[in-house]
Amino acid sequence: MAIGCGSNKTSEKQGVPNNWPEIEQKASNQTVTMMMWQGDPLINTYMKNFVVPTVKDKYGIDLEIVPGQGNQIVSTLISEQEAGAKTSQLDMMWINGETFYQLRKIKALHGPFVDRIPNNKYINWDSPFIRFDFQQEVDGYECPWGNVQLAIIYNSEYVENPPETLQELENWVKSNPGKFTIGNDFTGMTLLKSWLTFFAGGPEKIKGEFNEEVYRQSSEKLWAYINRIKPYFWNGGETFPSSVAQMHQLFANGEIWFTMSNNDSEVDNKINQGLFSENSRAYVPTYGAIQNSHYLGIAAKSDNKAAAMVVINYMISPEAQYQKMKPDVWGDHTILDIDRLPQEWKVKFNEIPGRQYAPQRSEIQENALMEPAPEYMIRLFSDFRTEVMEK
Amino acid sequence: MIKVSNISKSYGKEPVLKNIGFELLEQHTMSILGKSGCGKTTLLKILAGLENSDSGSFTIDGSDMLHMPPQRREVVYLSQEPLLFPHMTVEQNIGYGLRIRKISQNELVEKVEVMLNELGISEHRNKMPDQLSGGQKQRVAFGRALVINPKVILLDEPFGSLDAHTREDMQTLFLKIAELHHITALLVTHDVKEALIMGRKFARLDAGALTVYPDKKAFIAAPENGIKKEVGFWNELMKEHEQ
Amino acid sequence: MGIKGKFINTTSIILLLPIFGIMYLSFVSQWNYPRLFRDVWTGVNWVSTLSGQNNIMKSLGLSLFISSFVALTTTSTGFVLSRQLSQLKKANVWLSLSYFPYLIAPVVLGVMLQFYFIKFGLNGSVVGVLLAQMLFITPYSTIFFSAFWNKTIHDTVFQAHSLGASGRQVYWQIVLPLAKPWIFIGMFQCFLISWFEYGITQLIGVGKVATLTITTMQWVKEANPHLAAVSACLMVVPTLILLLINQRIFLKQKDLETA
Amino acid sequence: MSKKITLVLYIVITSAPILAGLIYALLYSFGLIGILSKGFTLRYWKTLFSSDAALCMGYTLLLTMASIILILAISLILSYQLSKRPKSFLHKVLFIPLTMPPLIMAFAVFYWMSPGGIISRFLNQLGILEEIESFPRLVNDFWGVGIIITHVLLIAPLFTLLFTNQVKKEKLMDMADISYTLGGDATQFFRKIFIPVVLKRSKHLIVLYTIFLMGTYEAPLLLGRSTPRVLTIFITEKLSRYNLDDIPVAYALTSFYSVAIMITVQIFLTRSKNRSWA
Repeated sequence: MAIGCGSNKTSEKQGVPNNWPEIEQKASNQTVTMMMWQGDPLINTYMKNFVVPTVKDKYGIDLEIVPGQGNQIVSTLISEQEAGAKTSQLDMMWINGETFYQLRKIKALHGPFVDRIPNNKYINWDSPFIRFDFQQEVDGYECPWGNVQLAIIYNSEYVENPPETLQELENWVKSNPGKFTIGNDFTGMTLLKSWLTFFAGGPEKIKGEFNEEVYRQSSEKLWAYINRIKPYFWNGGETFPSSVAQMHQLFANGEIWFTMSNNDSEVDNKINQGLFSENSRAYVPTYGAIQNSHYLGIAAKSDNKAAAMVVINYMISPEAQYQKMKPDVWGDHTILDIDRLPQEWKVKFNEIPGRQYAPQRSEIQENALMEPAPEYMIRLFSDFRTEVMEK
Repeated sequence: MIKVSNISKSYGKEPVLKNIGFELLEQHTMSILGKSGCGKTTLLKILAGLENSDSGSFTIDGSDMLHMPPQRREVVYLSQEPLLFPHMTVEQNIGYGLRIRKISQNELVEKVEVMLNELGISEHRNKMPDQLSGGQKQRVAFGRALVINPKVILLDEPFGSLDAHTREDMQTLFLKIAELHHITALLVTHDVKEALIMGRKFARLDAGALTVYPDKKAFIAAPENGIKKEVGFWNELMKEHEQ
Repeated sequence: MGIKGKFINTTSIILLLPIFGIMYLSFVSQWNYPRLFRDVWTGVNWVSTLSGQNNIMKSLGLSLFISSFVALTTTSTGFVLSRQLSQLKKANVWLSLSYFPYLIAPVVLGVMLQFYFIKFGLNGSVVGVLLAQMLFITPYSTIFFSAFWNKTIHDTVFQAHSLGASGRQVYWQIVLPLAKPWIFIGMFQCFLISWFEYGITQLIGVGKVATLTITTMQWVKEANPHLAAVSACLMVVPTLILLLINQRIFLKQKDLETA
Repeated sequence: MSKKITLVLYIVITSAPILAGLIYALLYSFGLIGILSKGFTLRYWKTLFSSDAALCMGYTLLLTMASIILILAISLILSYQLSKRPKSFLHKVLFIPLTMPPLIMAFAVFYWMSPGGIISRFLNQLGILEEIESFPRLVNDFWGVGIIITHVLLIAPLFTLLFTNQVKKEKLMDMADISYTLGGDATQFFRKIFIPVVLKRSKHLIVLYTIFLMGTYEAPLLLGRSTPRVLTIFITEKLSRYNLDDIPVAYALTSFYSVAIMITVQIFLTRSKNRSWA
């Protein structure tokens, strides 16, 4: 509450009324533009067929979704700042740790606002995977939306015992050339972070703020490792898929036998859609996989902050979170603390059908790794190009 | 009466026309002899209003022409190319000048009819320009100009693109019609013979300077026109042949 | 003869493949390797599109609007500008200014101008996209029409003046009828350039102005070749029909271009 | 007076935006403006000529040259064949690619030629191709095969049409007879007369399309590799990277590219007489 009071004055200035009813009133009949990554048909369908019509019905808000990944969000907002634009083209955006970091750095995020939205009370702030985004305290500048863990998907018809360690992976790749690759994208880098964690000597070593020395030493080993097995990658390691969609397509075609997803339950919905063979399975290797949350932020120069807050409040409501968590809808894990929910919702959440092909959340939780500081991600992205792709 | 005096024009520092002056009575045709590049096209274009002169005056019956837009001068320019409107039939081409003058339909049809007959192209009346021969096109171009009864017609090598035979036909035709319609005309040509056939008054344009001859005799006599020399050549040839 | 004939026939078939490919992709689904079809052809992609279950029809409408607007404005501006230019002494030098915006890759042009578009609040709006496209299509149109204003046209115009026609009469009775095929083709060309545009529309439109190219690309990125193919068909088929109807006019255009 | 206004308007439309854009890009590339600007530096321009930017420029140039040479070769042969058979079916089909945007063409090429694409499936169904891996990599490949094929499909038909018209206009095939009476054969005619005449007449056009190809964007976006990249992809990628230090490099390349285009236009297009104006 203390933070809430303190920020009231600034919020007023930024065009957001003091109390929720007024915010809702101001939000009605507004148009909210949300930039989000649109590379997954299920997510798009969820947004288009569920969230968009519901916020229209309930609050009269037109939610307009435009495609754009984290880096596009950053570059759009930077260009706007450089041009001195008074209002932003974007009102809210779907962001992740490294985008959050960049946007905080250039002060492009509105906040703190999360404690002002009613459904904040259900958020599971106790979980470090939610409270910290890439080691940074969220601080009310972004609102958690979903929580996922990276899972590796494989075709069990060809791969009986998926490699559990990096050594096993190396052996497997060498004896099955052309069947493994890493995407040059967010998901691929997330996998590399878990490898980096391993080479750094465990999660403890890579915790906290970015450490150049740690990065240098561990990344050296990482690049050496990748370059050693790269010739046995898909397409001889000459190219890397540029998106998850492309990885999935290669996997569906049988060109590769492994793909991966930032969403641990994705394999279920891909099989349900008929895109993946029914022999597909997901697992988390024993060296662990990054678990992280994804968030919703509001642009500092949005002229529709109230409406954006209403939309965000709805998107973290039990209703929307429940819908999102159904495996055949999206399968994105909720960021709400189910124990705190009203009884009816508690029941509903607990009744969500279990995963058929993906491991249960409880099984992989112990292998969950925290996200390292955002600089690691940024460095991995650019060094992967120079140290691996261009070599 | 047409009166031109002191017309000069230069492109940059290059003088093209130097103090051009002449007078021409109504219903007369003046032939101006000149090689290509002597400035004759520029002169005609100035008179027609396509280009501006640097100085001088041009009057018809005392009224100033130089400051009048070309469409009001009633000075029609005809070039070597017939420049028919390609999207109109022969009839429509000839009637164009009348149509924009909002003449009554009956009068228009009648005038065009007369012109078609005089030019001997009535059987082609419904053809499009691209279906005509070179000579036919030139006839239409004449008809289109003559039918509006202009004060002056400016002819810029009008028969230059025709073959020798058609050319002679056209020359005769023009003389006939010019007389019929009381035409005042200014003709520039590089062909001495054509100048002699067509003109009643004669001049020569050389490097931007105009010499007007008092009469036909002086024009023939002037050595620069080369007529004597030409005649001499033929005489010599005849003599040799006779011997 | 036989071998050469085959060469021509093979080329013909190869040229048809891309369009067959997208049509085929729009009629299949569940396209798992190495299947060519699932069981039967499916109209599901088309049904869902035509019944408005996705954004493709909306994009079609938007694209039609943007391209028609751009075609109309750029054609008329280019026509007028090229006429004025053609009357200048160093027409050629002036005309060369048009080559820069037209030849620089539109996406790079967008990169260079993004700042100003944001500054004037034009990014992310249809107006901004219209303006951005006009910035390089107008020069194209000017170049295109400059070939129309040759000496014969100028002389014919003067001839009409000399016969007593006023400026307006010359324009409506002589110039426009003569320019009609040019205007038609020029407009078609400008329409197509706008219709085909992706780079600058994406950049200046911030993805908000979802023309058909943008939508197609979005489906491609989602690895949904089937809806992408429907969207692609909607781009190609109308132009194709227009072209087949007017093939003779188009042939004539080739004459104009080489003229 | 109105002429002057039009002229001013014309300059405003054509040159002012380019100039303004170039100034912005230059300022940014020298570190004078921008979110991270720390004052004048040549750092970004230096990286332009050393790092992956140089690779990118070289790659773009190579890809363009390969495309244009192939396009010319194919269109010359096709237009020669077509001129001999004016009633061929090909005449009708040549128009079809003109209705396809680069993006759609690249998309079609991708789904025909990728290992999981239509051709590969056909071969698999026919039993010729046993494993998907045995299919050659023709898209997202090192040599840019997919990109070049897309370029050829997009431009060669247009060139063929234009060349064929050119031949008709110049009555070039009549010259073949003259060449034969002088003792030349068909190949000699094609090599010594047909090719030089057509190329000479189309110089302007070829330069134009070479410049176009330098700025190709959609085809490499879909069919290119993550490295090396073409110029447009390089610029847009650098602009939207987390490493904000990459932005000025993108602007440096933007400036370099646009100035290069301007110089090329000056040399090849303005000086060579534009026949339509003569």
